[in-house]
Amino acid sequence: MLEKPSPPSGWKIPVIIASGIFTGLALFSLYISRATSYLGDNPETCVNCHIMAPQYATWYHSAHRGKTNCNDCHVPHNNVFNKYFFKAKDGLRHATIFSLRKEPQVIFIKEAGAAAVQKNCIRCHKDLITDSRLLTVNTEIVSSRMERSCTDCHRETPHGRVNSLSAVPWARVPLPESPLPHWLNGEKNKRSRKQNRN
Amino acid sequence: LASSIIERRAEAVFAYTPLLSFSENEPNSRVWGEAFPREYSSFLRTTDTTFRSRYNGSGLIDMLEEYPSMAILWAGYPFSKDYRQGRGHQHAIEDIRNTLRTGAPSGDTPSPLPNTCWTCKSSNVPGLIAAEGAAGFYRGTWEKRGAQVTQPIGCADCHDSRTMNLRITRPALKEAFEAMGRDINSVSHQEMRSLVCAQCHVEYYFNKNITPDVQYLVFPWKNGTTLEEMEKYYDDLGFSDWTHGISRAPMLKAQHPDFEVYLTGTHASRGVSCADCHMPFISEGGQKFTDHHIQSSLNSISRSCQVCHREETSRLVADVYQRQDKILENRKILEDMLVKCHFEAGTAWEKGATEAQMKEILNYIRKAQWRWDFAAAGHGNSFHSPVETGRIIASGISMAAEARLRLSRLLASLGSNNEVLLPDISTKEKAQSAAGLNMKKLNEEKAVFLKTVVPEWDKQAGQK
Amino acid sequence: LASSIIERRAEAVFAYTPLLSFSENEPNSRVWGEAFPREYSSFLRTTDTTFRSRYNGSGLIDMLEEYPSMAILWAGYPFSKDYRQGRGHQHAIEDIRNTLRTGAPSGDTPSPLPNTCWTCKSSNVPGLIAAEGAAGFYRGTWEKRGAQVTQPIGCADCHDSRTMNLRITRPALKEAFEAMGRDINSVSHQEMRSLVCAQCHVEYYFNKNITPDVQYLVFPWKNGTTLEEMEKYYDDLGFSDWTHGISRAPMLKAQHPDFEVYLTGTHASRGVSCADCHMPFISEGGQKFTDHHIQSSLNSISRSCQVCHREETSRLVADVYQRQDKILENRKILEDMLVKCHFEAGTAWEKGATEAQMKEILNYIRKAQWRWDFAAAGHGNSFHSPVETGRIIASGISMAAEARLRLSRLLASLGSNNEVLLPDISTKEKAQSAAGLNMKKLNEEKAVFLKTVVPEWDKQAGQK
Ligand code: HEC
Ligand code: HEC
Ligand code: HEC
Ligand code: HEC
Ligand code: HEC
Ligand code: HEC
Ligand code: HEC
Ligand code: HEC
Ligand code: HEC
Ligand code: HEC
Ligand code: HEC
Ligand code: HEC
Ligand code: HEC
Ligand code: HEC
Ligand SMILES: [Ca+2]
Ligand SMILES: [Ca+2]
Repeated sequence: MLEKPSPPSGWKIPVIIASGIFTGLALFSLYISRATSYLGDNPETCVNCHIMAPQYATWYHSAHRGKTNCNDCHVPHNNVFNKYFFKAKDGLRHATIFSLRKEPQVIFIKEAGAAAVQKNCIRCHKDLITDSRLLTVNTEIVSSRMERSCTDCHRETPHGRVNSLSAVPWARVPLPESPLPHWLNGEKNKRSRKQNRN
Repeated sequence: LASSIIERRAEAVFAYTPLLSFSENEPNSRVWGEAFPREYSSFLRTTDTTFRSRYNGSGLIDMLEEYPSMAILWAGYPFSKDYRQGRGHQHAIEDIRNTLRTGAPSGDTPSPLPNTCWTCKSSNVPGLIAAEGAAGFYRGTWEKRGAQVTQPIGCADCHDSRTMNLRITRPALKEAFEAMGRDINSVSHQEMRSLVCAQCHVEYYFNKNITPDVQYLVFPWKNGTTLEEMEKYYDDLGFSDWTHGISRAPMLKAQHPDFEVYLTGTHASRGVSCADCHMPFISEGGQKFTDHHIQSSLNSISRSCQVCHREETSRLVADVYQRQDKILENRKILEDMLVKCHFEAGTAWEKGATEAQMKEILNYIRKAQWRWDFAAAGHGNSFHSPVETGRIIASGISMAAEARLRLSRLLASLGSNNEVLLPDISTKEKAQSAAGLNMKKLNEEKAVFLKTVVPEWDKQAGQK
Repeated sequence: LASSIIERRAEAVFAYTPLLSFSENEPNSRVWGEAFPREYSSFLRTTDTTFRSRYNGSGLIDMLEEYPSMAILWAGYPFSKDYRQGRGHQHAIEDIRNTLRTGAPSGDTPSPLPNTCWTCKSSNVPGLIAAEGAAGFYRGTWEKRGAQVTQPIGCADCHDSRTMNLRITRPALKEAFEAMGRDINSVSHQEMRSLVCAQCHVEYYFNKNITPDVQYLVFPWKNGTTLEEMEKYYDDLGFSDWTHGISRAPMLKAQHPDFEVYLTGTHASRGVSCADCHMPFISEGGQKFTDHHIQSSLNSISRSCQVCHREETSRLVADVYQRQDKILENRKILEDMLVKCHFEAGTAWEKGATEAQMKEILNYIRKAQWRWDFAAAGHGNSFHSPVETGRIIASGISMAAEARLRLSRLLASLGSNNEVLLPDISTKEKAQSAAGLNMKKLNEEKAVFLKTVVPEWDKQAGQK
């Protein structure tokens, strides 16, 4: 009774072409959004999204510029797998929201992200906040000191107080180099200028 | 997806270079809106009247209905006829036409108020002042410019048409700065983000001695912008807005000292401007721009407060309401005391008190009510600067207390040592009739004015 | 990496095994200090008395000298003899011995006060309460335990000796939580950083009906911790601390409601604890520890305020002073009104007023002064919660006003319709003599007590 669902023969070529285009587009998307760069730790990666510019700029003007990059704080460092899993998960969400233009005016760090950051503050500053003398008396007392978010007090570390997509309008952040050939780039420039004139 | 990414990268690189072909003081915001559609369409949203917070919002709240005592406190002054909590800028023209305060001019009957009243209501004003000078614009009664001033507050009020920079268009603010020995042209950009508002959201009075026959608009800041400094200014001038209808005290009316009270608060001391809270940034279609839907910040918490405060929305709303509740609690006490002051003083006159006996008492009433009004007339005060607003109310209470104590001694000496009985003022209607108003007549005249005169104004304006 | 961490932990364990060989309630902080030298040496700095801010600081400020009116407000109550602005914890024993309030017990003359007074002054208390129970400890007059309670506030008051965790050692706080239906064992760590202070920095009274012959320490929080909730508690109980020496009003004394007022402020609502401001972290040699030099935060701005507020020191100091100035302005007005209330009521009694005529008036005086005292007795209130403190003072002013108004009518009806003349109370001495005190005698007796009895106490304590 049931027919085997097979495409009619005339579909073959268009389907091949379509999937070719699809694959091409997928690759192009990867290329153009520099998805590959997500694998690294370079802060410039994050400003691939201009949405991350405020965070980049504030980090760049903080004491943490010298010794840290975004991932030192924003990605778990307890083991390699967790690091990449977290990155992939976050990266995909950010990319999706970005492309759908659903980002809120003020981005808030999510719970999982905040927990990762907290662990990272401790990871680097552990010596300062642990008193080995106390540790011998009571290990709990140390953990109770770490329960409270570091940023409850260090409210400006490292992104400062004012946070919104528009927080640093003119800050010089490294813009990704244009992926378009120069001639096309030029055309596009002219066109959009014109558009704006109208 | 890919194209969206390309496009958004472009956004990051390009800014607009708009072409502005309209004149410097173009009163019609729609014209500006063609160049700046995003700002314009957000600006149009100030027509919305649906948002309501605990005490404020974008509707026209009838304050005399909420607080009937106010009709007594303003007895003998137009505010006892009609006073509402303001709404969005787009309604400015409509509301000044509708209010009973402007009366019902028609034929030979002029409005009781001068053209100065238009100053803060319309983007027609910068052009008219440029053409006729400030005094020229203010001269004459209010109905005279009914057909000239028809656009509500708009772009020309705050912007320079060539650069779109913020600019000051109201002479009163420039002059007030000069009086304080400051130059308004040398303020910072961030200050401008509050000063454009300070063109209107300030305490003011009409001075009749600057230009003959003109009620000239002045901000009383010569000694400074605190309550006491402005009070001293008025006292030195011997100025009073009106003589109270019941107590005969020489009264001051405080009008929306939003900017002055804001200056005394935590946010101002941290450099936070009016625009930071009332015109937060917003992104639409990847473009960041200033939200021109000026309104209660409680309707934009995620874009205004949360930029600086990483707190839950409910927590921030609670912060605002807690402050407002605490201030209102004592403001109402002061309100009640002032009602009693006026009636007790009225009784003292009836029993034959002399001018000399009443002089100091009336001065306490003046001072106490000035404090009450200063706190009440700025609808954002309790949040903008709760400690200062609380201070003002407490000192108002102590002055009203002094007035009542002296009145009680005076009344006793005039043979009347009992509590003065108050009329029923539990509703707006009852309070207004206790204040001696004939509301039926006022409303009827106004209705005729709105049906006959106003359409004529609009027709004339349309023909231009 | 992992191995390195394990190694370092081991190091930590073996390098120091601090010998915590002292007992659970060891009263002597020096003993604890051997294990925790950093905390201990910072703790010792509370002996320092040199810092002075505009209104507070670590010196003993004589409040009756600064505000002579206070001697009138407390007429008939020990505070009119002597009241100072407190100083560092290390001085607690010295100061309670020195104050005239505890009298000059010697031979058969007991102190006018009970042992309950020691509760908040010493690290001897946890041990004594553990041994004798709360009621057992409170029983008897103050001099009875003079030789047992000699260590000032110390480690045992706030810490568990085995784990160094924070702990609550004062039964009154546990009981107050129970009365509110809360369990003090299930609070967060961050709350504990304020609750250890709330063992002492709170409003309290002595209840004589809990255990016969014992003045039992109670925090009046059953209905809650706001001013009105505590007032209701006292009113329901028909409680008063004393009957006023001039007005005969049934008074309440508010004592340092630091914690309660703090709870109503911005910082508390943001989870900032007492320890965050008064015991900030400090780093020494690569270690961060809690500064046990508890003092005015204005002497540690860079470590307390500036970690959270990136503002100039001068700006932060100005914030604090501005709030204090604004609150004090009206507190003084209320102070003056209350002085007049008392004398006017005194005059009314003299002129033959009846109990029935005075009842409500005295109740207004009680309520107004409770508000004044609530605001004044917490030396940090004006900063901890300026809006609430302002609210309280404003409502106090309105109640004092009501009392004075009724008094003026009453006095007029008794044939005296003039302002009541006040005695000269412009200095501490004059005010105290107006309050009917014989200061010379009190001071002389105290001097003898300090020279003869106190050294005896110390000798006995040393022998133990
Ligand atoms: C494709 C554009 C894009 C890139 C590239 C990007 N982000 Fe984001 N990011 C976003 C968007 C959009 C949001 C808002 C998501 C939301 O609010 O849920 C966001 C939110 C965040 C948040 C807060 C929300 C959370 O997940 O806790 C953090 C932290 C963050 N990004 C860190 C980074 C770091 C670190 C990098 C570089 C490794 C990076 N981002 C790269 C677009 C991007
Ligand atoms: C020193 C640690 C650290 C570094 C380095 C760091 N961040 Fe963050 N980041 C934080 C903390 C802490 C928060 C949470 C801030 C808060 O709660 O206000 C945060 C929040 C964010 C958010 C969410 C927005 C917000 O305010 O909650 C984004 C997006 C983000 N960071 C992106 C970045 C990017 C991009 C970089 C690199 C250019 C970076 N961060 C570098 C610690 C760091
Ligand atoms: C990868 C290691 C690393 C991480 C993760 C890290 N820090 Fe740091 N932090 C440093 C170093 C290194 C410095 C010294 C920077 C300097 O002064 O040059 C520093 C300096 C600081 C300072 C003093 C300077 C200042 O900015 O006030 C504070 C406070 C601080 N960190 C807090 C934090 C907090 C809070 C977090 C988590 C949100 C954090 N750190 C995460 C390495 C780190
Ligand atoms: C209760 C408030 C508070 C919390 C929570 C807190 N800190 Fe701090 N932190 C401070 C204070 C106060 C200082 C300044 C100490 C000083 O001046 O010596 C400080 C200083 C620092 C410094 C700089 C030290 C220096 O010598 O400059 C670092 C790094 C730091 N904290 C890291 C952290 C980390 C990581 C956490 C979370 C585990 C944390 N802090 C949690 C209050 C806090
Ligand atoms: C210095 C500027 C200024 C002047 C002059 C001025 N106003 Fe206004 N007016 C305002 C502001 C600002 C508001 C909004 C107040 C608020 O927050 O509700 C307002 C609100 C109003 C409203 C709506 C709310 C209400 O009060 O019922 C009316 C009507 C009004 N004004 C009429 C007048 C009249 C009549 C005069 C002349 C006597 C006048 N205005 C003079 C600035 C001014
Ligand atoms: C030209 C005068 C003028 C200027 C300039 C002006 N306002 Fe207004 N504003 C008014 C008047 C008049 C009203 C009341 C309108 C009505 O009720 O009809 C008003 C109403 C408001 C309201 C109440 C809106 C509501 O929904 O209830 C807010 C908020 C406000 N203004 C804020 C601002 C801010 C912020 C600025 C500066 C960025 C500003 N105003 C500039 C005259 C002005
Ligand atoms: C009550 C005052 C006020 C009015 C009326 C007003 N603006 Fe603005 N406008 C501002 C303020 C404040 C800013 C922020 C300026 C800054 O920060 O540089 C602004 C910014 C702008 C900008 C700069 C881009 C941006 O969005 O930040 C444009 C363009 C603009 N307004 C257009 C308009 C137009 C078009 C109108 C009329 C439909 C208008 N404005 C009416 C106060 C006003
Ligand atoms: C541009 C930054 C900014 C914006 C926008 C802002 N605030 Fe603030 N706010 C501050 C600063 C700075 C302080 C001072 C305290 C501090 O340093 O954290 C403060 C203080 C406060 C306080 C404590 C002061 C007081 O009066 O008790 C409250 C409550 C508060 N803000 C609520 C709000 C609310 C609600 C909004 C939105 C309507 C808002 N803030 C918008 C920066 C801002
Ligand atoms: C820190 C944020 C903040 C700043 C800065 C600020 N405001 Fe407000 N404003 C508020 C809040 C919150 C309210 C209370 C809104 C409510 O009750 O619905 C308010 C209320 C108002 C209202 C009454 C709104 C209504 O619904 O009718 C006016 C008018 C106003 N503000 C004008 C100003 C002016 C003018 C300035 C600058 C001189 C200013 N504000 C500065 C947050 C702010
Ligand atoms: C519930 C705890 C508590 C009780 C019970 C208590 N006190 Fe105090 N006492 C305090 C606190 C807290 C301070 C610090 C007040 C300040 O200056 O901020 C203080 C300060 C003092 C001072 C120094 C400042 C001054 O007032 O001159 C003396 C002396 C003193 N108390 C005596 C007494 C006497 C006598 C009693 C019994 C009637 C008593 N205390 C009962 C908590 C208490
Ligand atoms: C056992 C009771 C007790 C406890 C617990 C206690 N205090 Fe006190 N505190 C006092 C007394 C009593 C004084 C006044 C001492 C004097 O004047 O002799 C005082 C004085 C002070 C002072 C004034 C210091 C000065 O230099 O003027 C401050 C500040 C203070 N305490 C804060 C705190 C904080 C913060 C905590 C908790 C971390 C705390 N106290 C815990 C009883 C206590
Ligand atoms: C008035 C209350 C109080 C007194 C008295 C007190 N402490 Fe503390 N102590 C605290 C508080 C609050 C903390 C912070 C606890 C936390 O955040 O976990 C603390 C923390 C500590 C810590 C943990 C390490 C650190 O520095 O944060 C040690 C150790 C300590 N105190 C030792 C002592 C010693 C020793 C004494 C006596 C010399 C003492 N304390 C007296 C309240 C007190
Ligand atoms: C652990 C963090 C922390 C510490 C320490 C701290 N603050 Fe704050 N402060 C806050 C927060 C959070 C707010 C609420 C406003 C906000 O969200 O920014 C605030 C608000 C304020 C305000 C506005 C509230 C008001 O009453 O008007 C002032 C002023 C202020 N702080 C001054 C100080 C001073 C002075 C100190 C030191 C004595 C201090 N703060 C210590 C976190 C802190
Ligand atoms: C946000 C910071 C902050 C918090 C939280 C805070 N205080 Fe304070 N406190 C201050 C400041 C600032 C002063 C004023 C100091 C001055 O005037 O010199 C002060 C004053 C005091 C004083 C008088 C100090 C003196 O010099 O005599 C006492 C006692 C006190 N606070 C106790 C407490 C207690 C108990 C708590 C918690 C229930 C607390 N404080 C919470 C900042 C704070
Ligand atoms: Ca409104
Ligand atoms: Ca002190």
